[in-house]
Amino acid sequence: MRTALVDRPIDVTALANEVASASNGASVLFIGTVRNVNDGRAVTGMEYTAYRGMAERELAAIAREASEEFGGSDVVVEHRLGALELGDASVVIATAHPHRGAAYAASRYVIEQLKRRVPIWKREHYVDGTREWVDPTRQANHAEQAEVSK
Amino acid sequence: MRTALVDRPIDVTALANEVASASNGASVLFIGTVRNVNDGRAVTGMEYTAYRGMAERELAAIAREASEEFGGSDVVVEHRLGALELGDASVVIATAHPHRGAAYAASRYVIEQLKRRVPIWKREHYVDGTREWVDPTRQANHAEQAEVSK
Amino acid sequence: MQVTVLLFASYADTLGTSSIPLELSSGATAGDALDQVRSLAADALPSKPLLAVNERYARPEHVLAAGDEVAIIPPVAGG
Amino acid sequence: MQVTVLLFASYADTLGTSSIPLELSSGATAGDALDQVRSLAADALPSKPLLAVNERYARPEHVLAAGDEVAIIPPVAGG
Repeated sequence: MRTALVDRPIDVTALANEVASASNGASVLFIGTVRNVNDGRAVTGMEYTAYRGMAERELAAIAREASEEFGGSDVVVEHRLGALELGDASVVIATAHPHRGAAYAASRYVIEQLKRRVPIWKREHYVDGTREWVDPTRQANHAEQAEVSK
Repeated sequence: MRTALVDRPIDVTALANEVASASNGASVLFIGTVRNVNDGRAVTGMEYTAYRGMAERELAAIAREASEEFGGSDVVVEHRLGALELGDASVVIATAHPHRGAAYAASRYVIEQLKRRVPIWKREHYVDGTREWVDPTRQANHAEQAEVSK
Repeated sequence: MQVTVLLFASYADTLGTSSIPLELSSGATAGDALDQVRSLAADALPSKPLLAVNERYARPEHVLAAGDEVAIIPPVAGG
Repeated sequence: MQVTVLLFASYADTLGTSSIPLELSSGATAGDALDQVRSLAADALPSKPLLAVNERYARPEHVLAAGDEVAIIPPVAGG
């Protein structure tokens, strides 16, 4: 088990190898990347920042919980900080277990909890040159309003 | 979308790159590897064989179904045939979508259907030199009996 | 009419071959082809394995045509 | 007693700083620290943001000790 905030590109293959072992028949990798559209606006890049000490602590706690809850799954997570370009991986979660159900469940647990609890923020850069901090609670409202207005 | 049966090692990174795009914010990779223990017996290696034409057809159908059912997810699957060593990847499933829920669901759909429908067989090689075709229907019975005898 | 029956994995081991040409009367079904092959193997094959005709899963009642490829499918174990 | 309040992302932009030293009376809570910072920002911060004390999430009623690090946490957006 290992979790880290990193200031360089994430090496997906290295994380896959880190959880792979002859006793684990199933590995699941989740790769989150910077999208060119978010909440309907054209994005050109992204900036990630964190409350570093607390984010590291929360991330480690989440990985421990995932492993305990899902059969001792191996869990390795890296989240990138700093300036990212379109298509760059912002987070990679690697989980592995003898059986696939646990590997999938642990992976899903980590990303859902990470998005809920880990103090990381991102500022989107838009095509028109403006930049804005992403507020997922406000985006949810937008989405709901869009639903209602359909 | 692409599916293939291959007779060489699977390049996990290549598959990840194949589904990655600036519009897909989430990729999920499932990697199935040869385990050193199966059904309680120590395994030294594995041999995969297929009804090749039909397996290719079923695998392609499954990828299409996954994409249709889960929001047009990108799906790429490679399944390896021939002699594999411990830790070798026998199957890699790469899925991607703007949102993670669809990418996870498509991944899970492909592996469950693959294990149910695609005519591929494997022969395990054991530490004692014997070899045996794996019969998942019989393994389920073993597991049940083991449960009952506890 | 002639059809070809394909065998795989443990079933091929049991029969000692992966392909058997069969002569069947017109109107014969995939199940009829299976029965003939089972009789060759002293019923060592299960009575209701999965069957495929021309690379698609098929029921035993599926009526065969000359040249069809009938596959007797052992429990699959991919992944 | 003195504590340090940390601000991040949009909240740091609003206050124009990422760290504010505060002088609080003994027995003051995380909520009291928040109120003081909100008054500095003409209430531009929300009234019930997430709070953390010494890198752990904490309720507004959490009683502070000298030297504590209080963080006002904007909606998180990792992943």
